[in-house]
Amino acid sequence: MDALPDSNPLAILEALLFVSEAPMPLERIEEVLEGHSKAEVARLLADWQERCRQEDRGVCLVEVAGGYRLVTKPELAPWVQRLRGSKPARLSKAALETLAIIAYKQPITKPEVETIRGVMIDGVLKTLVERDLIRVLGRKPEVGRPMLYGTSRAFLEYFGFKDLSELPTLKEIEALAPNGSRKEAADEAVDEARKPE
Amino acid sequence: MDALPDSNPLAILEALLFVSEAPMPLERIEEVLEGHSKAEVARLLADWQERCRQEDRGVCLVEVAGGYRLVTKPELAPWVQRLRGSKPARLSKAALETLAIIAYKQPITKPEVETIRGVMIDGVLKTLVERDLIRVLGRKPEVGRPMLYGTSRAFLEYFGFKDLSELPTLKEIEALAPNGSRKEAADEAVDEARKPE
Amino acid sequence: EIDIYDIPIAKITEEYLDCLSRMQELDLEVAGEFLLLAATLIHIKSKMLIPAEETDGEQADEEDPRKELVERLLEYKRFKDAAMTLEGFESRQQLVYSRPTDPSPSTAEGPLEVSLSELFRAFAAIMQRAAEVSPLEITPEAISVGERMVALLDRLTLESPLPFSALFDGAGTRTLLIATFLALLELLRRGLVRARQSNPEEGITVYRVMEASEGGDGRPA
Repeated sequence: MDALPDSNPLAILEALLFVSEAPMPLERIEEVLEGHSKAEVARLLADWQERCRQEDRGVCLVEVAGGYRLVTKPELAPWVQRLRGSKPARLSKAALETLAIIAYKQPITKPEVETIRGVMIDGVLKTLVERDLIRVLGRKPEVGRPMLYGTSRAFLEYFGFKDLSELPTLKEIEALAPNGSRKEAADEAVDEARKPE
Repeated sequence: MDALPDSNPLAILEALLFVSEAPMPLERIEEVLEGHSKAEVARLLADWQERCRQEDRGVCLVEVAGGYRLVTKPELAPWVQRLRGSKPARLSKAALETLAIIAYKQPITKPEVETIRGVMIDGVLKTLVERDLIRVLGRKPEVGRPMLYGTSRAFLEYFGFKDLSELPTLKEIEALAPNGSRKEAADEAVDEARKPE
Repeated sequence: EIDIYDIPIAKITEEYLDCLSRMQELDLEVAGEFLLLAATLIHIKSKMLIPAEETDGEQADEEDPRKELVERLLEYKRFKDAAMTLEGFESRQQLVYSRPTDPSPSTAEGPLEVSLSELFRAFAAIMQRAAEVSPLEITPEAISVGERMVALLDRLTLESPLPFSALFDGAGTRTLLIATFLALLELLRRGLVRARQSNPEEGITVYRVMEASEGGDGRPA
């Protein structure tokens, strides 16, 4: 490893713990910190733990299975929950895919979406209705009269579309979506080249 | 909201910033902290910023994309990179140029960007959409209704801007560019060419 | 890097051909840029070689073909410089790291946060998995919301503020009503008009935001 500039080891420790996705084993910290013995690293960690006890600090260092990690102090949990409660919600992959299918193939029934996705979508459908992204458009005149779903006005507003015709077309999505297959990319290039100037 | 137990506001602030996934707007902090005026929250943030300057601290508080967030100190980057085992991927020249045109001329269509760059930008556009750096703003009301692109919040975060007004103007850039004298030279040349023989 | 006022045609042609032969090794985009530039230069040169018509005195008014190129190149250069500036910000920003985001989607009650490109990606993924999905049909818009937007704006430019209900005057059909409403939403979203309701008993008034006015409430003087 290259020699790194001098920095306060406590500061480095904080930065490492801050960006680490999983608990960091002592050995790993020692390895990255380099030049500090295991005993020294343990002392640094103890030092850090001590500082975190100060009442103006919101996080503390804990040793959990497999290593050290930073967590918010237990007594601050109510505040964190309050933040989380109003935290922007993201759609799961399943919900996104279902929404995309409904947006493009509406009006569409639940069994039809399930055929495309290859899985049942009851839970996801409920989430989307609750989120007011889709709505029932009517019933399909066939056996069982299944409900037909489509996107709501809230859906348009959310994505900033004036109307459904503003949704990118399949072609536009293919041109923009990553990892489109090679063949499509080649076709696209040909199409482009053929365009009149 | 329910009343929460008394805690040091600086500690709460740290916990909130620590768990927040996106930059937190001042209003949001104020809302969760409750009972502190906007001015008080601003003072707390400044206080926090001050403490982070201490050399045994590894993170600092920055204002970006309309909010506040904790990030590791720039001088500690080598250590973080050693932990991660890699440096972050950079955008290609083509991607940066396309992004610059979109940033300054938004809303803008793909053909308009292509006219300025003199090349097709399909591949680059894919990358930028994939990384969420640009977003679709709608469609241009003209033949073919091409999609209009603009920059996203992720764009602000990626470049560390508080908002779009922090983008240096093209004029400022021209003044700063090392070979900024080019323009004058060209203008002069045009004048020169116009002179009667 | 050439002086466009003295275009060395031989040199360009040579490099052009050389470039063509090396196309495969080169970054295609760079090569494309060069070819375009070379072609434009040769075009200009050819224009200049054709003797200008001797119409007395009017020559001065004629656009120098090089001027257009200069302008295009300068505009391109401006963005090249801007790209370099962005690159500087990128390098600076890549030295700081934030907390890794939690990959599991939250089921929080807060406002929804989904980007359009996420939706694209989801759909593209689906399309790749289910090749049998028939091509989409999108119903063309019968009434243009864009037209309604223009109409609304025109009207609000002449008389503003207007009561909300007055905006729908003359919108006889359901679709026209919807288009008008969507147009209004879009104008609000773009900040071109504002809606105000001083108290719940009163109706909503809509007024035009003047582009030139800064910070004011947008009412025309």
